[in-house]
Amino acid sequence: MAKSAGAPAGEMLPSTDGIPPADLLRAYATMVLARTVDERCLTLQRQGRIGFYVPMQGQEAAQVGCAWALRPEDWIFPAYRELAVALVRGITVRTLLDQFIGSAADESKGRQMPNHYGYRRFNYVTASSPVGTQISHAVGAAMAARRKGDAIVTVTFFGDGTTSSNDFHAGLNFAGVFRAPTIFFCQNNQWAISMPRDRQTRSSTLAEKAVAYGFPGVVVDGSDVNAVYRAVVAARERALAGEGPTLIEAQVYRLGPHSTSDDPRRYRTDEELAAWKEKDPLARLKHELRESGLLDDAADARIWETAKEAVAAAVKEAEAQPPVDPMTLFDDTFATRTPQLEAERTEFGELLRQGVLHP
Amino acid sequence: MAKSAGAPAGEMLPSTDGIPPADLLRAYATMVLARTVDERCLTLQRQGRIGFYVPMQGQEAAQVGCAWALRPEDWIFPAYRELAVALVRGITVRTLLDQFIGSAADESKGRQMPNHYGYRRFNYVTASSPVGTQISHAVGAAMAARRKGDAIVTVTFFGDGTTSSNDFHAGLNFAGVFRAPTIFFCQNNQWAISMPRDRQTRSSTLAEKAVAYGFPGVVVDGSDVNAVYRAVVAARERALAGEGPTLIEAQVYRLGPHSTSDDPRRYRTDEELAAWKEKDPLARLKHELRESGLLDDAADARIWETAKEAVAAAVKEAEAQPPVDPMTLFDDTFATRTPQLEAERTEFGELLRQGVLHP
Amino acid sequence: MTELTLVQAVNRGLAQAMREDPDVLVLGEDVGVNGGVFRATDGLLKEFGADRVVDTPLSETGIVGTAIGMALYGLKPVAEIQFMDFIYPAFDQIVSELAKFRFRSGGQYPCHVVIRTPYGGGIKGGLYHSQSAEAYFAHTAGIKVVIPSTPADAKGLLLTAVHDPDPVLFMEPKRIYRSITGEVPDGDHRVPFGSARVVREGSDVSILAYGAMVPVAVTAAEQLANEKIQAEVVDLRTLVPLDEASVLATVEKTGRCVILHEAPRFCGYGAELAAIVAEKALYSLKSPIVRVTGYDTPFPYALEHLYLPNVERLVHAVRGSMAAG
Amino acid sequence: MTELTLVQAVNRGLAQAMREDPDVLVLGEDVGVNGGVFRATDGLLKEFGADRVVDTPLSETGIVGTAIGMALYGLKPVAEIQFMDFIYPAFDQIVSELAKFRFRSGGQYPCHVVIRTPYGGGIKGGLYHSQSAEAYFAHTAGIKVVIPSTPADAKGLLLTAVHDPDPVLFMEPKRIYRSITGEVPDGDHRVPFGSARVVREGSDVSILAYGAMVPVAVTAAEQLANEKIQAEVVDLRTLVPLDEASVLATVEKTGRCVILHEAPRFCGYGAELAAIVAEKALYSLKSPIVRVTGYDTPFPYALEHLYLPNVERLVHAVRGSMAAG
Ligand SMILES: Cc1ncc(C[n+]2csc(CCOP(=O)(O)OP(=O)(O)O)c2C)c(N)n1
Ligand SMILES: Cc1ncc(C[n+]2csc(CCOP(=O)(O)OP(=O)(O)O)c2C)c(N)n1
Ligand SMILES: [Mg+2]
Ligand SMILES: [Mg+2]
Repeated sequence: MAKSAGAPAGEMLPSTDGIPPADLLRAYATMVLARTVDERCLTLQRQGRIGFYVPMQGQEAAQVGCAWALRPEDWIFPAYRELAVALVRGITVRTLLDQFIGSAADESKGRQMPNHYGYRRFNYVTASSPVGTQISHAVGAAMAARRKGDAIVTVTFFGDGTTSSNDFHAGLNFAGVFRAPTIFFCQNNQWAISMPRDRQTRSSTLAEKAVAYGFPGVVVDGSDVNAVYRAVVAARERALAGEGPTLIEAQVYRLGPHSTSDDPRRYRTDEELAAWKEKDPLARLKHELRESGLLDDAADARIWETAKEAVAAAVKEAEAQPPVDPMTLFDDTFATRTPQLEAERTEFGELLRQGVLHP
Repeated sequence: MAKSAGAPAGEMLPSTDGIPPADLLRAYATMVLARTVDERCLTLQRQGRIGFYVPMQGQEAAQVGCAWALRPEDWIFPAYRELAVALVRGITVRTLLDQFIGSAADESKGRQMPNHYGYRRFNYVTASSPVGTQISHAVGAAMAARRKGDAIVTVTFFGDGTTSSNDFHAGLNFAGVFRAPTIFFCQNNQWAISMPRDRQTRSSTLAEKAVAYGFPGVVVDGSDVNAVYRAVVAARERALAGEGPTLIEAQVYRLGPHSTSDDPRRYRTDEELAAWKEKDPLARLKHELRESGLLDDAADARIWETAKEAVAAAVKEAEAQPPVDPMTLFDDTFATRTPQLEAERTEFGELLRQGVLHP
Repeated sequence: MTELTLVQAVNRGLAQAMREDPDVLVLGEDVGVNGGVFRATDGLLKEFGADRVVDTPLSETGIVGTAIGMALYGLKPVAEIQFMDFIYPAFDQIVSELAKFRFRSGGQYPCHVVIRTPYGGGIKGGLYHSQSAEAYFAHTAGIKVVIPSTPADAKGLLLTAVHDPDPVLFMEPKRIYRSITGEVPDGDHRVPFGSARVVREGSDVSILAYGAMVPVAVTAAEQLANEKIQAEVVDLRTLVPLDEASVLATVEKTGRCVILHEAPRFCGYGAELAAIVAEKALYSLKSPIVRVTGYDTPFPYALEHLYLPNVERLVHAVRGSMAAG
Repeated sequence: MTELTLVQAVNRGLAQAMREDPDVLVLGEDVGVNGGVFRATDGLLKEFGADRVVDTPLSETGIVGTAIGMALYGLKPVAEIQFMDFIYPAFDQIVSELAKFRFRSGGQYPCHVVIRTPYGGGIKGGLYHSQSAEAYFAHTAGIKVVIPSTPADAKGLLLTAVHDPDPVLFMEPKRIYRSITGEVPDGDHRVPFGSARVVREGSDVSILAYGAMVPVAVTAAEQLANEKIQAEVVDLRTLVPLDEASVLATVEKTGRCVILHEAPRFCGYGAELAAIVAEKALYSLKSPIVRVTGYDTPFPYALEHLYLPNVERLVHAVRGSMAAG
């Protein structure tokens, strides 16, 4: 199942088409896998098996459609809610769970909260929590890639609320001025924790904010995986042709809570949620696949079953990993430890040995 | 001459008109006074009689036109280049020179570099150097005024370069969301030190950045004092009617250097300068006044003479003021000194008394 | 008197201030409808309305910048920064504007904004939901820095902050938001700034602490008492202004000084405490000053329990201090 | 060897680095056409082109944010912040991102950005063109802090910074940009981090200083020599990493410690130096540690000459240290 993910192969199709028909089932399976991981992790968090979780249900089509339009060489600068992007990239569920658990197997050494991952080998840059800071990084990396002669784009993900951040303004302005080959992919999921989109800003769309920076902004239905794919392919072509950045606003809905610490019933109505559930991107793509004869109920059930089994296996493996080695605390603040850190580390090791501190 | 400045009296005129004819000569005289102060201060700086100076030549019409449209109760949040605004407010040349010199007579106690002044009694808020920070203050003050039931607007001044700042983005967005009665008055003088307007941002005008915040942005010829006046009157009416903020881009040109530390020949051509000198706002208004028979050469000469004499007198008075009392260093960090500051002050006084430090 | 948690005490303090003074208002992300992500502002929207409990767009720059504008005009805004780790987008407004307005205007423009923010580790928040950034602000002339460690102080110091004429950064130890309860005086209870609290008397060694480290110090002191080491625990309460007299008094009394904080050691607040003691109470010292602090790394996730100073580490350090000299 | 001013040495260091390594580039406000407001980047645009000498829009957030992105991708950007007083809009990027990238990614994403910025008083710059903000960054785990005090060190430390695998804040004492000249080695001259320089040997008292305060310390030491007080002057050069061994060695040698810096005293860098000495060299101290620093107010304009530590104030303090104990 993990293999169903991975970047698309072959020539990029002209931008008027959607995801290549041959890929569509894999795209659907990736969305199903994302949903499955998401639901499982909410449970794991409730059971205290992971410490925290940021769900992304409702945003699968936007993420898969976007990621499918990219090449593995393109650099991704995510926020914290891009699970399906990671899966399309080929990052395995097991790898992600290692991070959620924060075990010794986590490639980031258990340094961050769940959902704040990154993998250099996948050109997927390690996320942080402060919103928006990744946006100007994507611009700088795009400028660097161009300077190095690499024909790639950078793509940065952020939410509706994050359009209010300092880095949104600085990043888009720099990108406009330097015509950076960057795609700004805004998932407008209608809420920034308890703040509705309409109270976040008075612009009529978020996409039109691109006017302020002199490049195009487009709105796309984020429940339509093909529409998103087309928009991103077009933006990518523009960027590589030297025509500069594009802001894409994918309109979606966060079906779950902001995070496992959040209770959305405090600020939004059941009716609103129900209305958006009607537009569930998974149901929509499933319907399309059935219409075009690519999927029947049995095949669909198998896809869900495969996903479930893959996730169960990954959880089992990940939970069997040993905890982080305490002595790694003093690595990676700097490339090599300063004398001060060396001294702290020695003292720390001593405290562990003496049983003052307990791993 | 100082009396020629001051806020306009009487009813506000309908927004289709320019500055009331009865005021026009006073407006012109204020522009002349501003130009005179400016040139004198450049000389004072060269002579080492003041430490630094930020000239504003070329921006007189924009500033006078804007300030003339305001009431004394309206709060002003300036950058550092708004000399003519200060003069319209009724702040005297002498008062300003006290600040430039940083003597004991400076109402801000010699705390800041020249041009960074402010006077609560004139609703003219003390400027700082970091660009843009005043923008969100203006929004907060406008919200506060509305909450207190005061029918006033706040006006904030900033340059083309400052549209790239964090506070431009945050301030305008908050203003849009909260419909703050604020006027954002951008003096696009074509340069941010050595950075030309076109490389500051790719938007086609600065005014159109208002789209991103859901309120109107207008471009106005900043050499035309009446056009500026009309735009500000309209924005003020909108704000007081509860319709929210307006961004006004006044297109002007900085005829002088960025500051006395700057050499503009390093980055711009003599031709460009010469072309803009043709549009000198003083010449333009003088021409209009002559056409309408309000001014002849003799009267014009008298206006210049009066300004020169007023400035000379103010310089003389200001230079006769005593230096700042050293012991005031420890005031105003807090309302009352903390024990730490009290101790530092005592030690400091002791050093002065012992002759270790020399006032 | 009412038995409250620390976060409830903050909530009651805000309500009290808002009831008394119509110029007091609250603004920040999710403070209104949602009542704050820690519920510190729960119920305020209902009682005081959207005009005084303002849900803002997602911009700390904007929150502090507009709060400053409000204060200049005469309101008394209490701004919330959702986590202290997210205060940095507002750093320019705080350091360049808030802290300097009174000074740069020669006293013409006071700027009485209170910034409330939950700080510190212990909730498995990793790098960005755990920081203790007090040293940055304590070094910034013009802003007061306050950290309560009990429900009563949370309310009492907050009310003092709201009515203080200067900017105040009010740091709330979120780790003990709900884990401790205590009696809190009803009504307009105020605790003055610049007056430390001797939480526990002792004659052998002084432990200087604040915020969420105070309970750690007390537990350690109790354990140490079993070993016949009598530790005096001093809760600083306000880092700026510092009650230097109390710091010097306790060190002069015990002759030993152990400083405790969560933030990294290097250039942390503890350095200033150590420096003051080394300057003004050197001859009282029987053994070298000891700092028990977070390590000089970013805040970790999986290893949080080993990063944060705890009772064991403190007890060990105090024993070391007793053995030396 | 060439006789250069400090700012010329910075300029030559940049040119040297850019000639050697095509990945090195410079970005910031007015660094290109204008050559920098202090001319530190003069001539670089002509030699290296607009692709490598990048004039940016007016946003420190954007400058540091894009520099980080460039570094992640493998370039070696040297960002200029025009005055250190304007670094705060980039504070979030520096503290939350630059300093933490390597750690939070488990070592996957090093982030070798150099931020150059002129700092300090003495040019009649008032509140916003005079600040010495080193303590904020020295307290931030993950970023190195470097301050040269001579032309040779300016070039040598800058070249080390550009090739260092970690983020470096490179603070340039603008007050002595042109007031001192010195011999600077040609070519790839590098001065290692973490190794302080004993500027002047002495046996009676140690003066710890850095940046523009080093010449002040030297002049004071010369005056003190007339009074038969032999002061040892140590130039720290890099605040992070600190050459603690040299600090302890000099204090153990002289038994007296005077710390000098421009920044406000409270929680300044001097506090850390004092704390380290009080922890690790307490028994060597013959008299209390003394700090000679800026006062705990914002930086003034008219009274700058009284705010900044000067030779007289330092000499007075050293005499006090000698008299005590
Ligand atoms: C600078 C900053 N301030 C506050 C927060 C707390 N916070 C975390 S997510 C969030 C809302 C983000 O909304 P949006 O950008 O729409 O993204 P979404 O979570 O909806 O995907 C907030 C306020 C933060 N992470 N960073
Ligand atoms: C945050 C910040 N960064 C840099 C500077 C240095 N600086 C002073 S003025 C200026 C240019 C401002 O340009 P603009 O906004 O167009 O205003 P103008 O000076 O042209 O009136 C710069 C870069 C500053 N004052 N503040
Ligand atoms: Mg959202
Ligand atoms: Mg300009």
